[in-house]
Amino acid sequence: MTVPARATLGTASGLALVALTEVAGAAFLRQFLLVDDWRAVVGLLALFGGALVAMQRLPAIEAGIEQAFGANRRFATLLGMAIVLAFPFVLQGSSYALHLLIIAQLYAVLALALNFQLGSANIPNFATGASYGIGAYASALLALHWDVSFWLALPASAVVATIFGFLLGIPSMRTRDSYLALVTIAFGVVVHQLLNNLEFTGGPNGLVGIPAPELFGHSFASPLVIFGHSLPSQANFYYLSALLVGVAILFAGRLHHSRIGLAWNALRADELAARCQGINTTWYKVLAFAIDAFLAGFAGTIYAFYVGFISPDNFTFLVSVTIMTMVIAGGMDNTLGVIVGAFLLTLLPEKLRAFSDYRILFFGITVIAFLMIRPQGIFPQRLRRYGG
Amino acid sequence: MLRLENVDTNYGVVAMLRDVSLSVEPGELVCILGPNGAGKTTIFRAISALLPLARGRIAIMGQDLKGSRTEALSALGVGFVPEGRRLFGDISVRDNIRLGYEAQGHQAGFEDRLEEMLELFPRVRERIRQRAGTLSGGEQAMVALARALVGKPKFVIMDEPSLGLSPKLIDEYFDTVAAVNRNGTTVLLIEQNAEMALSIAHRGILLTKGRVVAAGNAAELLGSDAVRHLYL
Amino acid sequence: QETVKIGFIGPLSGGNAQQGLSARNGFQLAIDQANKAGLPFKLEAVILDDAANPQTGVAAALKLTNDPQVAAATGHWNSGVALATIQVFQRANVPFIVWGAISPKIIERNNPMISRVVTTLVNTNEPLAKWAAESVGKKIAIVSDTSDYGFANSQNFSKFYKAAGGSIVAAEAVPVGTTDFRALLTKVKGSAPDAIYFGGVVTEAGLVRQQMVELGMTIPMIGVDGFHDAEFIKIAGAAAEGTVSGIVKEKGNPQLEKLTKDYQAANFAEPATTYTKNAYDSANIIVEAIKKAGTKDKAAIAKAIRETQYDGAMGHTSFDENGQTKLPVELELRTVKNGAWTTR
Amino acid sequence: MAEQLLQQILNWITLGSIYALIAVGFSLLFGVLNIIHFSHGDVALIAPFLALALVQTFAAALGAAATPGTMLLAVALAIALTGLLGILLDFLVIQRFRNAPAMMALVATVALGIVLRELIRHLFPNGSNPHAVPRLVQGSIDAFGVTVPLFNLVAIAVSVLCVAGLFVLLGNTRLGLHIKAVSQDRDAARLLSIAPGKIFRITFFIASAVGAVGGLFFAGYAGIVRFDFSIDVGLIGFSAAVVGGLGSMPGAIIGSLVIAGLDTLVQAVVPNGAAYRLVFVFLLVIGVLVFRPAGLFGRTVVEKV
Amino acid sequence: MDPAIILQGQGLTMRFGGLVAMAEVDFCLRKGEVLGIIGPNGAGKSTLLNIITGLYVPSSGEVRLSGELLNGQPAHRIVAKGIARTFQSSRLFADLSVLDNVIIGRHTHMKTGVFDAIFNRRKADAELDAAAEIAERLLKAVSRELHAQRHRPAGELPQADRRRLEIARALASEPKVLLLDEPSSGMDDADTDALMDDIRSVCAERPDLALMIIEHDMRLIASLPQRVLVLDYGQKLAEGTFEEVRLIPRVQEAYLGRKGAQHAQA
Ligand SMILES: Nc1ncnc2c1ncn2[C@@H]1O[C@H](COP(=O)(O)OP(=O)(O)OP(=O)(O)O)[C@@H](O)[C@H]1O
Ligand SMILES: Nc1ncnc2c1ncn2[C@@H]1O[C@H](COP(=O)(O)OP(=O)(O)OP(=O)(O)O)[C@@H](O)[C@H]1O
Ligand SMILES: CC(C)C[C@H](N)C(=O)O
Ligand SMILES: [Mg+2]
Ligand SMILES: [Mg+2]
Repeated sequence: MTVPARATLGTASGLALVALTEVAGAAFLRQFLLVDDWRAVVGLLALFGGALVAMQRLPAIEAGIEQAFGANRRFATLLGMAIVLAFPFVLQGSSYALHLLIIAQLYAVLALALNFQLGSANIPNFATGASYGIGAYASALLALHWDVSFWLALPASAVVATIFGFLLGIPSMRTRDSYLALVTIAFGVVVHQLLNNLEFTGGPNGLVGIPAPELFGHSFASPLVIFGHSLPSQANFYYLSALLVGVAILFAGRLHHSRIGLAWNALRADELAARCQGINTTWYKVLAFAIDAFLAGFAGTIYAFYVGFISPDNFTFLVSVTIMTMVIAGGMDNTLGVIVGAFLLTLLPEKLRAFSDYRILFFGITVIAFLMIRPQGIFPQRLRRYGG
Repeated sequence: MLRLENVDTNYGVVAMLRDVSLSVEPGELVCILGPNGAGKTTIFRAISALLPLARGRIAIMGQDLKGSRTEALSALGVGFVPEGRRLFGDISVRDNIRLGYEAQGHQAGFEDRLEEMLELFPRVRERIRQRAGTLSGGEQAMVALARALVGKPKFVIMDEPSLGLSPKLIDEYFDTVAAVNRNGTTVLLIEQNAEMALSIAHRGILLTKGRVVAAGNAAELLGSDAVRHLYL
Repeated sequence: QETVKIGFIGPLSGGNAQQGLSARNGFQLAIDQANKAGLPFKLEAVILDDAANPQTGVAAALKLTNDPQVAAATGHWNSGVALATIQVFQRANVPFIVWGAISPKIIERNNPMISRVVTTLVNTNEPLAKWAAESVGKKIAIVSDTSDYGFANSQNFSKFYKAAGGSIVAAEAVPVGTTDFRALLTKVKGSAPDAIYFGGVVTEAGLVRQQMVELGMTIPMIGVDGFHDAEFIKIAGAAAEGTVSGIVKEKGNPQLEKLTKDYQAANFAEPATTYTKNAYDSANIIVEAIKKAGTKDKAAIAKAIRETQYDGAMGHTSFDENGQTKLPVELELRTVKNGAWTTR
Repeated sequence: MAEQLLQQILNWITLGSIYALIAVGFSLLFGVLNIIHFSHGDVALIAPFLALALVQTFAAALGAAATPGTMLLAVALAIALTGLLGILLDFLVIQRFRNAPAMMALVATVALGIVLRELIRHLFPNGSNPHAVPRLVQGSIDAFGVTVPLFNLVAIAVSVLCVAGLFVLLGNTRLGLHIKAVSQDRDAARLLSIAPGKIFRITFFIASAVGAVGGLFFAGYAGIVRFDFSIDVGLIGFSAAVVGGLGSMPGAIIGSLVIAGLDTLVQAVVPNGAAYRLVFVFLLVIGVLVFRPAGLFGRTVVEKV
Repeated sequence: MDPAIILQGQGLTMRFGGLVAMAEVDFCLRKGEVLGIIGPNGAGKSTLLNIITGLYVPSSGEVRLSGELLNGQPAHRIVAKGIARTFQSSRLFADLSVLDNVIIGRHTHMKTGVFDAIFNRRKADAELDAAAEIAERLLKAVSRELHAQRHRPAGELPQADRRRLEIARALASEPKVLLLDEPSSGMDDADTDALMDDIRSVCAERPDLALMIIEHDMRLIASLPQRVLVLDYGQKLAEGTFEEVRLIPRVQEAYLGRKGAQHAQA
């Protein structure tokens, strides 16, 4: 590779490339969120598919963009944050678009959580939906029965979810592959069935009337006014979930670039060889489960307080499968890929509403098609780089 | 038996074999030598139709390879010992050998041939019911050879079969290969162990960086500068 | 001419699609007829899928409420979905009528925007329980599904039945979607009940009935309107004979007859269900309210809905202070005779 | 009491036998051929829809109600067509993921399951509703005070035959050997005159056709079929195969009996057990895998390095 | 007990079902010593390594490292105590870079936990960077060519380099004992020579490091180990210097064969 020559990619053009990519991505997202006509939806999807095909055919494009981002990491981050902050203002006050963004971000967190297992360590886990549910129920119960505020329920429910994550990790230590997958499926079903049948979880009715959070006297149920510009109340949760995505990205980055991420990767590549490098594979597997559950617990809490109502139907096996699809279609062990996957798969079924009751059919077909076009995921895994 | 004419192959955009021509006549024992990464296995893959040619042609048992499929070659009377042996790890040793027998179009008479093979490799007899994957490296090499030979092929192509064998076994292995050849089977032997290979071969072909750099009579080659330079 | 949009949400895909699609057809029919009848504005139906999933439902609700042209909406068969979306409609000030979800929690509090045309199961279980205690026997086993509908049925029936002097010898619940009830029925058989009360809907009811007979249980099966459906007889087959269902009396109702005819004429792919008329009436109630209150002021439309006095396919609909329909319920006992539901 | 017990045993064995027909397909594909195919349950439950459609077509063509003869023909055709459908799905979708990481195939086949279910819903007339499924075998015998429908006996017998047949096929035939060879090393198999494509087609046909038999029995036993039954059937069939040990045919049947047994037991003994049946069943699944990580009949091999 | 003995095995027996892969084998390894293990295929050489490294639990017998009993300890803990190994057929982390492979070899020398990784960025990064630096140095020392390829995925390396990388990865854990299972297998003669030089320089740099090498290449066995252990059918057939062992008729018969014995002399 001609790394040294490219590394000096003029900062000006590098910056421009980064800015262009991010702005183009944001513009695409905005357009996709706001279109309604099915022709426009199909057109945008085709555009996306075309971009994937181009990336597949001409790896140089991808490499160039990656290069630019690598060289201008700080600028890319700052610009990204600015775009995230400004985004609600360009949505024409659409609460629907904001809602989709909130859900997409929560799923992004869930997908990043699962990525620790699936992407980094190749542990199939079909119970992320269950951890999500445990987090949601734990916080809702705290709020409803003991008047615990959102800000306390948030960490508390994450701890509860983590404990369950550990519990799930224990039977999972001994099994592998399809067997391990089944253990997690079974766990997910058990949790769902218990939520559906136990009295204190409200049975199939779920829990109603979870109060909206408040911060310094501002209720998250009321519109958010910034510099005299009023945003729908969803904007409160948009920023909250964006923050959580930020935290998850930070977690992902830090763990990936540490002994822990390396150990997970080793486990993924060859478990036996990993043990022979001194890696306690059992512990790292359990750890992956716990971290997955921890982040999923956060997402669950935000969901519960956002919608104000939760029921077992929110946390089915299919939810776990969807999260898994996000990770895989997006690109295992690639943070950006996983987030893009989460956004794509959250927005897709909504945008396919234009096809009325054929939407689920088209959803299935689209997922299969994307997997076929790019079997390594939208943004595949990258090698680590060290120092300068 | 085998003829390669001006063969080129690529791995993606990287060129591997360049203008390779060689032939093996009936009854011959020919060896292909070369250092690591010379392209020996690539030749094996090209001959067995596992890798498409970028240029040139290959004929095996008088049949043009173009349009032939890998799975049709064994039935022509060719036995393969691929690099790394590639036994079916979860299948018993016996069934591995049996697959080799049936691959060459035989149905009946397996037991007798198996017995002959076991006489050739007594160690395998003790392991006959074991799953092939649990065998030691050397044992696997013997099973791989037995699997290729059990169907009485006219032509055997082997890619580094001696890898991981103990010194005594290597002796025996080469003796076996030489004996098989004396009994009329043509052999193409891909090897790194130049001295050993040339000691039993009629002819040798030396490959480096995807090109044939020397070829000729085994004895000549053993004394040649090219081989000395590379090996001794 | 001004365009006014009216929303419909229901399960159009997934396991409850049969209810959602038949209701959607009723809704569509009502809108088409209203447009043809000539209005000062043009109605446009916005039909969205909730896939029986709360999350999808909330997205659908937000999509509707976000569109300023949507004057009002009707929706949901699943209580779980309705409970999640009513807050959206309430907060966005968009009038909303629930056509199929029956959980009591939906109208527990008065949300001025929310009304409901479907009756709850309390109304039918009470007289049924009395009747059962008097003329069926004093020992009944309950089998219900684990949905809120099944749960509420089981609770209500057992309360009224005990009050009427009967005793519940077994109470079992099964998840919706179960197809094999033999193990459970074999056990219930052991408690020697005089009848089985089934608290659930069509499919499971049909299977329970069929498998009861297969296991040689000769006792009757009774229940409320959840399985009063032609489909039930198709599923249970000959075993359906003698099943009793207590339903809200459908009095000789010309609107219903007209709807049945029009539905057939419209050639929908899906057969009509009970919910067809619910959604049909909901749409008409909304249209009437808009006619009265104008197209702009949603609070006024909501108020007009609450003041509705409407004679529709369901009967006479008016709402109480929480928005629940006051549709008078008179119990009608129906039984399967010669392969059809007939009044006893 | 004794009658009740016998009745429950009959319930148990019948249910277990039907699950086993689905489970063996999973076992064959996942365990033997090393193919991840999460839509196997969906394929299996296409069969009853095909059979229903065929019965109707025949009836329309003959202008008369279905006779047992035409029904049998329809069932046989449905089984064959489902087998072919398995091949088609492999050709269109699954084979593209042969060399991709296992997770890709997993997600792709889950999506494929969604597509199949939605296709039935849209293509089959009135596909969202359940459809009554008549039983080919009517009548019953009375034994020990229990009414035993002949249908149950046929289901049990067919299941035992199918599983035994597969067991023999895998253990004692050339085809079985070839399937194993292909699953372990495709290139090496080709060097030994085994055409992987053909083996994949045959295996998909067998797994799907046996699954179809299971789907037909399942629908017949339930009395109805609906487009989304396959979600539960698939999950239980997969669980049974895994609990038994993927790749083991006796394991598939034992796994099915264990799951059906607990299911029956819980419903028969635990108060309101039916509501909690899945909780118990899946706790058992977890329990079994904790103590036997490769299933009841799976081999835990010490990796040789 | 001889204080110089670092690793010792006594009465090691290993059964697989009915198969006795190893029967009552004793061995010892001293500080700074190179012990060669030879024997026919299937003699149990790799099995011995697997027992020592905790991958197999012996049916009976015990292994001690500096007197401490290792039996029953999990593999990862044995590494931490100072035993590193390579595999007969190389087992690299194929989709990770060459450098990452070596850094993972330093796992037992890193401490970063979840909290440090997330909240104590400076510490975690410093540790990883330090590990990367050590890894680079190691790679350079083992082979400059390999070092040049440190950012390629390990799976793309040619055979000889994979072997070297495995050794580098094993050395990264700073072991007291290094176990090599057929390091030269698949290498041509030139590469084998280079490998021998590599091993010699490793030994020279770490005078205390004890090595156990399984090999079938008699040139290597003749020149590197001080002592050789011959296994056959899971039993110890002979022990001594290669010069001594080579002459034992049983060894020639079972293992070396006539040419092998000659070859080794050359
Ligand atoms: N699938 C592949 N894709 C890309 N490059 C490959 C592939 N297979 C082999 N190569 C490269 O082609 C070259 C020749 O490989 P080949 O396996 O033919 O060598 P060889 O002579 O058999 O070596 P050895 O003695 O190590 O077996 C090597 O540099 C190798 O890295
Ligand atoms: N996990 C296992 N299961 C069953 N048998 C095994 C297992 N591991 C090793 N064996 C058997 O133990 C014997 C010794 O094997 P081992 O691998 O130790 O031989 P080796 O001396 O290393 O041979 P080679 O030089 O060929 O590598 C062999 O017969 C082998 O089949
Ligand atoms: C059966 C229906 C009347 C009730 C519906 N299942 C609900 O959730 O409310
Ligand atoms: Mg090679
Ligand atoms: Mg070995």
